[in-house]
Amino acid sequence: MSKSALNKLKDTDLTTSEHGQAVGLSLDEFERAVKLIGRVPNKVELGCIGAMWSEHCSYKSSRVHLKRLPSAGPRVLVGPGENAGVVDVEPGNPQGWAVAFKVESHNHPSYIEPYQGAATGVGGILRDVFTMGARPIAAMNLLRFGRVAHPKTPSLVDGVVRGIGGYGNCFGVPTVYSSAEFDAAYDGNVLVNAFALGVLRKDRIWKGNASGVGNPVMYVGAKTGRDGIHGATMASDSFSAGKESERPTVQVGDPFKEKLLVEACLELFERGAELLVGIQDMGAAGLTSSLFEMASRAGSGVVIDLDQVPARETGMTAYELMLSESQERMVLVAQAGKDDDVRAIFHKWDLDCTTIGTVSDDGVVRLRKDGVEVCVLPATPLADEAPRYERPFTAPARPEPLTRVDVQALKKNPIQIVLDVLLSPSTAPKTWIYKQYDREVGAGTLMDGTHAAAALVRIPETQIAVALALCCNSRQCSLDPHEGAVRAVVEGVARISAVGAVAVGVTDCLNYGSPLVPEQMGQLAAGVDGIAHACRVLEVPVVSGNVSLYNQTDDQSVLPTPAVGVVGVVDDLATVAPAMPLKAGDVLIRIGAPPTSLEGSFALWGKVGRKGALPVLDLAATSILCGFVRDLRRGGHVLDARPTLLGGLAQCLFDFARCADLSARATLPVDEDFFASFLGEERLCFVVAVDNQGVFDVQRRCADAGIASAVLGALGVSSSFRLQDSGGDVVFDRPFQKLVDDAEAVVPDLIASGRRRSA
Amino acid sequence: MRARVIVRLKPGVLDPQGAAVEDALHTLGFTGASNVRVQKLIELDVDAADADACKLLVLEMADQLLRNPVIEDCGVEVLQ
Amino acid sequence: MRARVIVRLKPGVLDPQGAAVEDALHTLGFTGASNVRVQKLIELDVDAADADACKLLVLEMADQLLRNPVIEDCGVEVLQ
Amino acid sequence: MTVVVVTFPGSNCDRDCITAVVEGAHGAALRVFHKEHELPETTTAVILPGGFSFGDYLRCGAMAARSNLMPAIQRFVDAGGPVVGICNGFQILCEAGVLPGALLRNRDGRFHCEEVELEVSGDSPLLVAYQRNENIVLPIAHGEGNYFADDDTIALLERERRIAFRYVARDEQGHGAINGAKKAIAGVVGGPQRNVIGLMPHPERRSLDLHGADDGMPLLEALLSYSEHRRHS
Ligand SMILES: Nc1ncnc2c1ncn2[C@@H]1O[C@H](COP(=O)(O)OP(=O)(O)O)[C@@H](O)[C@H]1O
Ligand SMILES: [Mg+2]
Repeated sequence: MSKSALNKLKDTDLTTSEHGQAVGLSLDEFERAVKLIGRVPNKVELGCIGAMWSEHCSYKSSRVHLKRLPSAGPRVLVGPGENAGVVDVEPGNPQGWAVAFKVESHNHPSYIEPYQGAATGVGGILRDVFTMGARPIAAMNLLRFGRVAHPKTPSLVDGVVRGIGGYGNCFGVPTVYSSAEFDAAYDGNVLVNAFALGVLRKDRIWKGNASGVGNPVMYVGAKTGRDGIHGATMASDSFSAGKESERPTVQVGDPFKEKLLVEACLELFERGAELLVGIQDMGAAGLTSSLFEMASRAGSGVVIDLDQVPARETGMTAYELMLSESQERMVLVAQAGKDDDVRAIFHKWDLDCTTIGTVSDDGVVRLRKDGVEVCVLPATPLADEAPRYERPFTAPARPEPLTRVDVQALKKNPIQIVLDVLLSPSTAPKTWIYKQYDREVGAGTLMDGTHAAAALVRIPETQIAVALALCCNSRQCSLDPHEGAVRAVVEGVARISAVGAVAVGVTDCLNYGSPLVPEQMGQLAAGVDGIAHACRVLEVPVVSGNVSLYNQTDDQSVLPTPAVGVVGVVDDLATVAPAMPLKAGDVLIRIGAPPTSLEGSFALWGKVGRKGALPVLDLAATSILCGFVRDLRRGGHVLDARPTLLGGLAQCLFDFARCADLSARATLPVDEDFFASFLGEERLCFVVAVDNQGVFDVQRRCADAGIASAVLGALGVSSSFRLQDSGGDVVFDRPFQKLVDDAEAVVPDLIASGRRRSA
Repeated sequence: MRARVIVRLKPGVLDPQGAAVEDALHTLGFTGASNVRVQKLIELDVDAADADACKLLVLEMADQLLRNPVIEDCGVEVLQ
Repeated sequence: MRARVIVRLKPGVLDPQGAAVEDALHTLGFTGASNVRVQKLIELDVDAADADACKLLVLEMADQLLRNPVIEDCGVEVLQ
Repeated sequence: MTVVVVTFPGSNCDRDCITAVVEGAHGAALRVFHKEHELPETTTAVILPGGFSFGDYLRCGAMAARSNLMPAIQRFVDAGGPVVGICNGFQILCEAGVLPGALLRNRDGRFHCEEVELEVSGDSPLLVAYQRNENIVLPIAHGEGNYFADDDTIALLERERRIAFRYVARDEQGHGAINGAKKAIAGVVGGPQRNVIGLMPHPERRSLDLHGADDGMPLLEALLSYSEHRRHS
């Protein structure tokens, strides 16, 4: 049934299971709801139940799997379940610093309206973080777009990038890291995952609790309009032709209002428990999810007068007020009698702040509108007894390994193969994107993704820095969802190790297709297992995350994309050289054993079909390697370090050279295969740049640690970028500046081609 | 021929800019100002035989570039 | 009373937005488009006794806030 | 001696400026909210920081220029007090008429965050810590930094050596390649005693050890020493 029959109902009209379908409830779920509340819900109640039990809010398909993620650890202060996870940065200091962080998807909205979709995605994740009491100091994003040749791709890239910049720049958070890749699998479903991290004192963490009978429930921030009604159910559904008319009104972000909110909230937090009891942002499913979740966490109830909710439009119904996804709004519970003090803080920042109800003790959410009770629902059962499904899934089939023929075909034209890797939109420099993000606001950015393997941002007024990266090799995940997910974690840990940081926490955003398709559910299950396994071995807990399902249009689903955000800490930023400029003559040393095959490598993607058997990564050895590089990076002769990732060693060397603005030359040690060593990705190594005097020292330390190392070459010896095989024969040789110019032009050309193509 | 396109946010779509201008007007003492909306107005010369052809052409431009159909409506006027 | 303020860049002032729109129109094949200017249009309700008072008030708002005289001209129309 | 950093609701570089003054230049700094009507009596210098003062809605800096504190800042300027407006602060000073001209949207319509090479070119007590015609590198981060003023004003600025900074990279017409700024103007000197500077680049982002470069320090140091010098004379 379409939404129109539901639209005709009034707030208090009773509903049927068919109306249930219109809010995304299956027949079983509708009956479950009836049983739970002992009667048939009216329209408002049905709307609340539909939203709370949507995939987006209830995680009904993924919850059974998420339980397997390791979320405990000595540094974990707040694990999954709250708005964001919180990790201890200064374990020895009871009043010391902590970081709150989370990653969240805004995929569906960004496809419909790229600018606003991406902007409100950034806004949402920032609110999740500052709701915990943290001041946001860094943001990242992971973007996946369709083929460059797809007619929609250029405008989607342009809109999403502008949207992220438009919101983050105005709010004042530096966007320090961005991963953007392209693949036909995302033609009809882009991925926009936004990450935010904030800092707070560990003895001042706030949670979304509505406790204390009689305490006022207050609404702050923007007024409520008819934006995005049913957004949560939309995110729990796939796109298909003909559904366009059911699109909700697009949410428009107001970063300025969010800036006012963060300042006002932080001032309120300063005043502490004298004024405040609990606070939560209104995210997906708006007022509904915040009220039900806050009450259920505290085991309390709330009585709300919806006439007090500031509305942007006239004549809004209870149903609309409860389900609107207008942005930049929060709910808080204040101490009784302190309404005026709270209001004064928000008024200073020119924000609306209204008391809309009180906390009760009967565990029920009661809503009144125009003097009539329009909703009486138990909070905890609705939040806790949401349906949970063990959806059937099938273990992903392992693809065939590469054959000799596949590899031989590739080897015929080594120059082209290397060029294809270096000049692919997925590996090409994202300078065009980064420039549109303010990466330095806060004046604490030591390194960002334009020049380093990971971002490094100082905690204000301290000598501590936080390292971050947000990663996923979706192609490897599509070959092997488990191993690919393992490697997403490894990539993040490797990146932050390369800037000298110790990994302290992980957040993940699981982007998959439909949970109703057993193969796709199997990818999710395997992805969770992969993350769980890697996090266990690498001893880093998962403290927050998000699941985005139904990323499919008709039959085409996205590549399995578990985005993994890794956060690390550098205790004393004096120990990491501040982005020391590299100079001609600096030596490039490879650390770690090189790959011996091309299984799962980017060079073969799209050339051999879905083929390639990724070997199981030796996590223990990789962990030791990362730790070793981290220690090398701290002080001494190592000026910079990078792991070999997408595009293998060739790409890594090129990035080194490009960022240093110096060409590079590399020769393989004896007995190595040119293709496996330069383009293989089945194993992780690092490249470090070392000043000339330090070469012997670094090699000795490697030998002492039993870690393989090889001097490959140096920076700036000539004007060409040259790769030589084990025999010293030149296989790839290009004028460096030309190569850089070509690579830098890839993304801007893509945008320009969009203009031409729509002609 | 000179034409004018007014691009306005659809009803119900938040206009943060309009709201901010309204607030600022109030602070400046213009308390009687309300429902402020900030819109875009694009004026351009068009090569067209007559007003009808001009209007059609500009509507086409609006659909392809000047407005974002997801959040914006537009109106076209031919000036001379 | 509803009024409309059109804020336009003064003749000598470069209009980067207009230039960008013109470029884009040309690449889309609308080669006959020229002299594209992107302007701001502000619509608002005003508490005023009559059209003249309304216009005066809005002109005052324009001078105090809505336009920057260094770069912008403006015109006021009373709609109803 | 106190450097006042003004906080408008959407300022987001106010803390950065305080850190630069305190940690970088070892001075004293104080945040003052835009709703105040007076500057503290101890004020010896004022910084209008970057950000999006009122969301940059309508025009950047338009609403901030009309906020409560602006008349007091104007009086401070008239009395010769040193004032620096950075990025949005520059836009505010232009909107308030403290400095001539206006900042339009970047020519390519995009936000730019990148390092730019600048030539220090004007005469002001706030520029004395730079060498004359020295080239420095500072980051910019703006969507609307395309400086405009009518030709007479530009001629006057040139004649009076009141162009504080110019972008080194120019287009064929001599405008700033990065954003289209007329005559590549990145910063302007004003005030009765050349005591005001507005600039688009961010000196506070190149003022601490961790920034790896300190090309912003001479401006901050001059701001401090000039206010110190005024206090004693
Ligand atoms: N993939 C995941 N890994 C870890 N934690 C997760 C994951 N997905 C969701 N969570 C946690 O479940 C809780 C509910 O998240 P969510 O519904 O996304 O929050 P919000 O209400 O802000 O949208 C959060 O604490 C979140 O961190
Ligand atoms: Mg939340």
